[in-house]
Amino acid sequence: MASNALGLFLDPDSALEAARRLKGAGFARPELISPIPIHGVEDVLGPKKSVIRRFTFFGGIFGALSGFTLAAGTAVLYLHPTGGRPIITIPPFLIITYEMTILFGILATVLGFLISARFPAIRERVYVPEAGVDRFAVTVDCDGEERFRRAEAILREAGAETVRSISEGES
Amino acid sequence: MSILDRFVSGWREFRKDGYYEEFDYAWTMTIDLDRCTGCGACVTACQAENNIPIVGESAIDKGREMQWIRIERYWEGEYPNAKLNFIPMLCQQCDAAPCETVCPVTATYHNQDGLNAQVYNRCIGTRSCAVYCPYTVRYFNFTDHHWDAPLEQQLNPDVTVREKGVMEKCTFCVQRIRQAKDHAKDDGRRRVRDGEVQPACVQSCPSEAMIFGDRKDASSRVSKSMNDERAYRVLGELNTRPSVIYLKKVDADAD
Amino acid sequence: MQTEEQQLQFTDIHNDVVRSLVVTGRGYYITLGCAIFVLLTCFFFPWFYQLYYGIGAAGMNSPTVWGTYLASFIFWIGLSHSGTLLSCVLHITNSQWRKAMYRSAEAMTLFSLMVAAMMVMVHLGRPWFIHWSVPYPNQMELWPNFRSPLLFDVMAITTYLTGSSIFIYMGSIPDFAAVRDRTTGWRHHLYTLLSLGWRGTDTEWHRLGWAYTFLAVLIIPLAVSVHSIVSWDFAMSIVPGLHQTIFAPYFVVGAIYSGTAGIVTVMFVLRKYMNFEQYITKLHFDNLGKLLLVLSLLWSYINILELFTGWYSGTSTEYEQLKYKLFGYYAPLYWEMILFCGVAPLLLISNKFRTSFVPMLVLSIAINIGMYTERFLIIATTLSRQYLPESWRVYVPSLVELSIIVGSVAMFVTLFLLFVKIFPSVSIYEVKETMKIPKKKGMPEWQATH
Amino acid sequence: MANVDRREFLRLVGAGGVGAGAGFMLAESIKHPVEYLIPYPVPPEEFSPGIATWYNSVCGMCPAGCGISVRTREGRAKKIEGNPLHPVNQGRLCALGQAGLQVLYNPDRLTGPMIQNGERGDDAFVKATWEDGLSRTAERLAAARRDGIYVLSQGVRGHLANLFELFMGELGSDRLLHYDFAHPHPLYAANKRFFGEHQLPYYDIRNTRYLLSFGADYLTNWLSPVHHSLGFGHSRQGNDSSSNDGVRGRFVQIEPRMSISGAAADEWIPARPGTEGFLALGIAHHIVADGRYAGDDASLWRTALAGWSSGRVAGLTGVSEGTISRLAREFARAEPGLAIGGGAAGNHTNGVDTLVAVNALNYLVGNIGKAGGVVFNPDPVTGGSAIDRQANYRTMQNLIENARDGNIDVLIVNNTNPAFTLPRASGFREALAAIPTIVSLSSFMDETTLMADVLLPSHTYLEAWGDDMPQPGVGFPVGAISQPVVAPLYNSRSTGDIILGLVGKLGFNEAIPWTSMEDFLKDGWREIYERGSREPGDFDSFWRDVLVSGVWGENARRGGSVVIAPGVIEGMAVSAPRFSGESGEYPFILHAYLSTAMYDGRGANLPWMQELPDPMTSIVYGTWVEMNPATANEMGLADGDLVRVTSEKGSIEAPVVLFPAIMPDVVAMPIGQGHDALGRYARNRGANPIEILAPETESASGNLATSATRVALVATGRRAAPVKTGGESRQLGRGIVQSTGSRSAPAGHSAKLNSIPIIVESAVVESA
Repeated sequence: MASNALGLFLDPDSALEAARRLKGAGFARPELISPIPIHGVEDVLGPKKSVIRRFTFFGGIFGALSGFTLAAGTAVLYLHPTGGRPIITIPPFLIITYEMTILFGILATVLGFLISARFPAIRERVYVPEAGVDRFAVTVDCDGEERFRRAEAILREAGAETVRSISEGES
Repeated sequence: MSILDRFVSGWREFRKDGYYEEFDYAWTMTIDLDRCTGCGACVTACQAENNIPIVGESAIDKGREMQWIRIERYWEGEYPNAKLNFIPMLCQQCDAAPCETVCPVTATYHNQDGLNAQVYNRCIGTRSCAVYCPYTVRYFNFTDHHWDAPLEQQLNPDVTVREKGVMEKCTFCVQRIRQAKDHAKDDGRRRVRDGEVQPACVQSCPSEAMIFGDRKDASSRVSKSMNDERAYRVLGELNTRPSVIYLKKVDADAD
Repeated sequence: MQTEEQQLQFTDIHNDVVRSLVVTGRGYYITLGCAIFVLLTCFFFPWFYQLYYGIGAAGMNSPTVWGTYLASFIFWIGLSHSGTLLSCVLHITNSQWRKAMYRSAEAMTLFSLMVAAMMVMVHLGRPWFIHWSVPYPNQMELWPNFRSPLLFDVMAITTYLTGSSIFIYMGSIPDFAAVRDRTTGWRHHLYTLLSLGWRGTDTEWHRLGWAYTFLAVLIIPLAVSVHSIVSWDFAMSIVPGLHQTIFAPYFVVGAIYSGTAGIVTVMFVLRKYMNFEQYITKLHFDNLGKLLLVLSLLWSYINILELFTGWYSGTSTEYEQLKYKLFGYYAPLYWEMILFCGVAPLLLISNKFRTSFVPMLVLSIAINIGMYTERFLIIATTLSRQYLPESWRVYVPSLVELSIIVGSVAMFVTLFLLFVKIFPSVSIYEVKETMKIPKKKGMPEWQATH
Repeated sequence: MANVDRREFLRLVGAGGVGAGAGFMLAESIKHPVEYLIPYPVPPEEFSPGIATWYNSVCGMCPAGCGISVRTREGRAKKIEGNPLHPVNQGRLCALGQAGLQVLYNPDRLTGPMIQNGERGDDAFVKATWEDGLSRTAERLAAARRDGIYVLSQGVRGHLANLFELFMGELGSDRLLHYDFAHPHPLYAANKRFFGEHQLPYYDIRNTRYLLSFGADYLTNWLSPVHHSLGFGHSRQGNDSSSNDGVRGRFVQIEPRMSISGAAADEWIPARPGTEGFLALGIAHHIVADGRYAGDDASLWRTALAGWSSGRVAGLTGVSEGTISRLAREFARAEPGLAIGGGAAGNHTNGVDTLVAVNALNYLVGNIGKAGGVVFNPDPVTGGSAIDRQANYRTMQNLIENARDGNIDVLIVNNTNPAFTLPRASGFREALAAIPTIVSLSSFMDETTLMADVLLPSHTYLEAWGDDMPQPGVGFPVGAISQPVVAPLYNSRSTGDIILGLVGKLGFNEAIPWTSMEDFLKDGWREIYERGSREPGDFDSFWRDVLVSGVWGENARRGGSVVIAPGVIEGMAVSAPRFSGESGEYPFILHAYLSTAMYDGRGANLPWMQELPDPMTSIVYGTWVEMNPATANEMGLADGDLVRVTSEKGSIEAPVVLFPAIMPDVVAMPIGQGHDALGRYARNRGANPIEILAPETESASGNLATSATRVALVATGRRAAPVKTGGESRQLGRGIVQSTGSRSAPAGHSAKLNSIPIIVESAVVESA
């Protein structure tokens, strides 16, 4: 049965400290749960690569293409000469392109965020209500009694307020 | 022919400036201000031909009169040397019409007759065309109009009656042009003969101040008269390239 | 700020916000009731009458076919301009004072955009065909005219609406999560849904940070483009007084100007009636005041510029235009606008003025009245002085129009009132970030409530 | 039928379904009968649905007698256009003429015979049958004294006039009066005095090079406006068949208030009201004095005109000597030049003198009988007697007195409205009250008809048979047939048929055997057909041709033999004009002119005419007072101030309009509005200046001197800005109406004047 050790801290620094020690002790990557973004997580647990930027970029490209295609394509589909201008009129179509670029850029960014952060969460995951308010939690998954006890020790000496064992789905 | 070639050729075609120049006709009207007496026959002729509603006193007071062609009057000088100049003002059927570009739903565009067409059914009433028109010759249906029975029996069945919320304007009596083209086709002619079709205003003008025709036909009366040295376009500096061309009033005592 | 926040704990902001959501006084219901009543009687009733009778119910006439409806449209679009835009700029420049206020500012954007969209419906002659301005495949194979500045509007505003609603939502996901377990019943389910199962792991925080920043970067140019495009509805015409290159920057500045003033108003109300005194402080008003001052100077500059170019052109069209604006039928309105938007804001030079709440409120409202006048004048003074003097007419708004203006305000208020009960109107986590890290103390009382 | 709204359309579709046996319960609920879609259940073969049918006829809106061709669809008149074959209007038509449709389809038409049931004037009529109405009238006629029977008709010509003559002959009364407010009596009198002509000549404006118009608004309402407009246009810019070889005609208008003709003229010269004659004589004096006239009676002229030195004339008229001599020179030099007079100039107490003096000018430049001059008309083909039946103001006064003295038993009024077009001071309305029986044949409930006892509504001219011989003609005999273009809308009858109906009732059948106007007309035209000049053929084909073309004419012009009545030269003098009212008490001369749209008021019930902006002021729906801005300024009056216009005989209220081209001591008001009857569009709108006119008569012709009333203006302190379609009336240097120096501008002129050179696209026409 996969269970997690959970340590609640009163301040982010000791939580980070605990995380570092756990990592050092060969545990799998510990997870921090906090009411506010904690700065310097990367330095402790190693940098994270985010795919969102790619989403945004390609979303924008797609938007640009579809924008111009929409404007020019529909204009050619049903010829309506207006104001003595050519059927495909560059300047106005560029404005459409611009707007569509941004629109799709935004949508793609959202998509990227949802995917990379695995939202919306379909199944229940380890969740600590206290960490929603003013506690800083460190969880690390440890199978078996003695690994849990080791983790507990590390957490306690890092200054955890409480340490408990939780399993997936519990909250 | 590969996709690319077709794309390129298509691109070339659709990038051409002034696409309308390839149209069959370029209907044009010249108005000789030296002949115009301002009598207003054209105004009534237009009202009768095009089912233009009787809007009533209060509406006109609000500034909502409906006259596709109106006589504008401009005073010059003071008594006893006062002069009054008349100028009939109607949709100028511009080739580079500002009203056409602004309509978000293409309710107004340049049609095969080189006319500035107004599609009543498509109009959603943004009224932007009226704002963009420097000649303020577009008229908006601020409400539904009705004809006291039996006045409605006079309505011209060839012209729709416009509902509220729709923009309307002079069409060069497009229904007459259509008819003339049909006749031409029936007679197996490729084109409408010069003088075969006249808008109501031209047709009624008592002093023959107006000439209507196709300027693509160099031999037509209108082509001749638009090359008169007196020819000019109202607000020509705006470069909307109107199809209505005025001939200067002659001031015999000037020069 | 620091002085006030010394004793503030994470739990306090938490409780305050949750209270603002769940605890509702009679005052709120009364206000909401009034707002809805006004909305129905002053907006929907006259509008339905107009739908039945035709645009003739408004005071527009032949040269002046645009009127207060379009003016309101521009006004509301303008108002929408500081919320998200400001919030984005400040987010990227990572300024701390933004955090307490940006949520409600963004809400303002959202709702004024909605009202603006509504004004378009009111403006149209045949609103039941508005879908024709949306590009969708149809058996007629008819598409909107993408060369039309009005269609740029459609595109820009849709994008802007999408963007800013996404932006405000993303920003509040952690807060939804935070209030999720403090609420019960339908609220609990709602927030569970809205928070997408947010836990607050470092990964989630990291992703959110990135996405949020990207959005901000995308939305800034968008917001600028939106009001430029709105200005092109006018500037792309050849009407003397509208056909001006300065219009795009003019409109953008005006928009941010009125928007910022709007924020001041909203801040004041939130602070007073939602008891956020500790979070919305003098500092915010001070900074907003400075911003307002800069904008008002910019605005005056552009106005003077416009007058000068008009006068310098020397052409009859421009010149008559100018004369009419300054001394014509609408002249009183013009000078009122100058007073409210050009002169009065100079008071902001004084620190004391900026940091005193009520005067700021008054000024902010004055500025927005002035800005509405500006939008009205742009339409009324130009269209009634077109090229052909024979067609000159004066346009006087009808009662229907005036009441719809009032109604649109009510619509905005209604939406906002509903918002403050659903959205945490102050960003919990960002405010927490601005606080000092908590010291060790007894169990927080929230556990007792379990 | 146009504008079927959706609901109505569904009903109609439903109705169709009924025919298909959808069950008749539905039919009960359907109010619209199916044949509403197509007016005739069984359409006559001359039209097929969707194809327009054209009928040529004659316009009945004013006495000019233009030919019209009416476009009908599914049996409904859709548009009136000019008949291209008719020599008077040659396919053109004025606004009023085109509005004739709204006479036909006017919502306020009388729908059938009615009988007064209650006090006269309070519109208490009850429906009656034709039988009833006719027999009632007949017995009144039978009972009446022979000379107690008056028939007061609008000016009718051709066979209807003949029919009236016959009818009156049988009745044994010669009290047949044709009354038109605008009938140019002074012009007739002047021509009679000068040329001994009893009818008007044809004024050839088309070919003239110099038109000197003394107060004649020839482009709007003087004689034959459409014909004159054609002439004007041609003389101005000629056209392909240019007979004035490219020389641009010059037009000079002499009148106290600028009319449309004044605006169109090259030169507008304000002369003191009533002194136009002096000016004419002054010019004549110049021409003779400069020896430009070389006739053998030159000496006579010299003596006759001796007293009219330009110095004196300048003093009298307020036109500078220089101008006078210039006009004289230009007029004499231009060959041909033409002088016309009428309108206000003729409607002074010295009108005939003035017009005689104008004729003298024509004589002196020798344009009589020449192209571009004064061309005498042959006698009208038929109905010429009508000319002498025209009632002037004296005749009407005579009628009024007779009525007062109880000498009138029966008055038959045919489509004329003296109650509106006679001054209140004439006492006509009161006189009507004294007449025991009044029968009106009007199609509308106008002011006069309101006083009638029996209403026998006549067809409009678009439903009736008739014909017309234009008067004045165009130099050769012309006749035009007026035929019904639509089935009668209501239970009305044509005037002719009503008369014939009375004939039947009175038993005049052996003298007047016809039973329908159509037959009478046909027989009449048989005579015309038989006028020897035509090669023998069968009448029916001739009749058909006339119906198709709508007009008939023959090439029988009169020679240009110039005979002037003896003693006219010696007697050449213009008396000083008289005005009612002291100039101290009444500082302004009231210049009441016929409105472009309403003519003499008959157009007031036509919505199109109400909405046709007045060409000079762009005002719609109303009456106004035109004032010189300077004068108004002195009096502290602003545009739109409501003033009370008071004459010795009454007062009316109207808003002030600042009019840049009117003399300082003249105020002008349009005639036409101010009805208290005539239907929803006309009633209680504006004011009627005729009401306050003093009953001054033109001394020679006995016509009402409509320009001889002085008035005072009093500000009421209220404002009532007239409704107008125009805004700012100055160009502000925007070059909207541009003008160029002279006709012969250098080539390539336009390119310079115009930012875009106008070029003709390459031709793509096959030789068809």
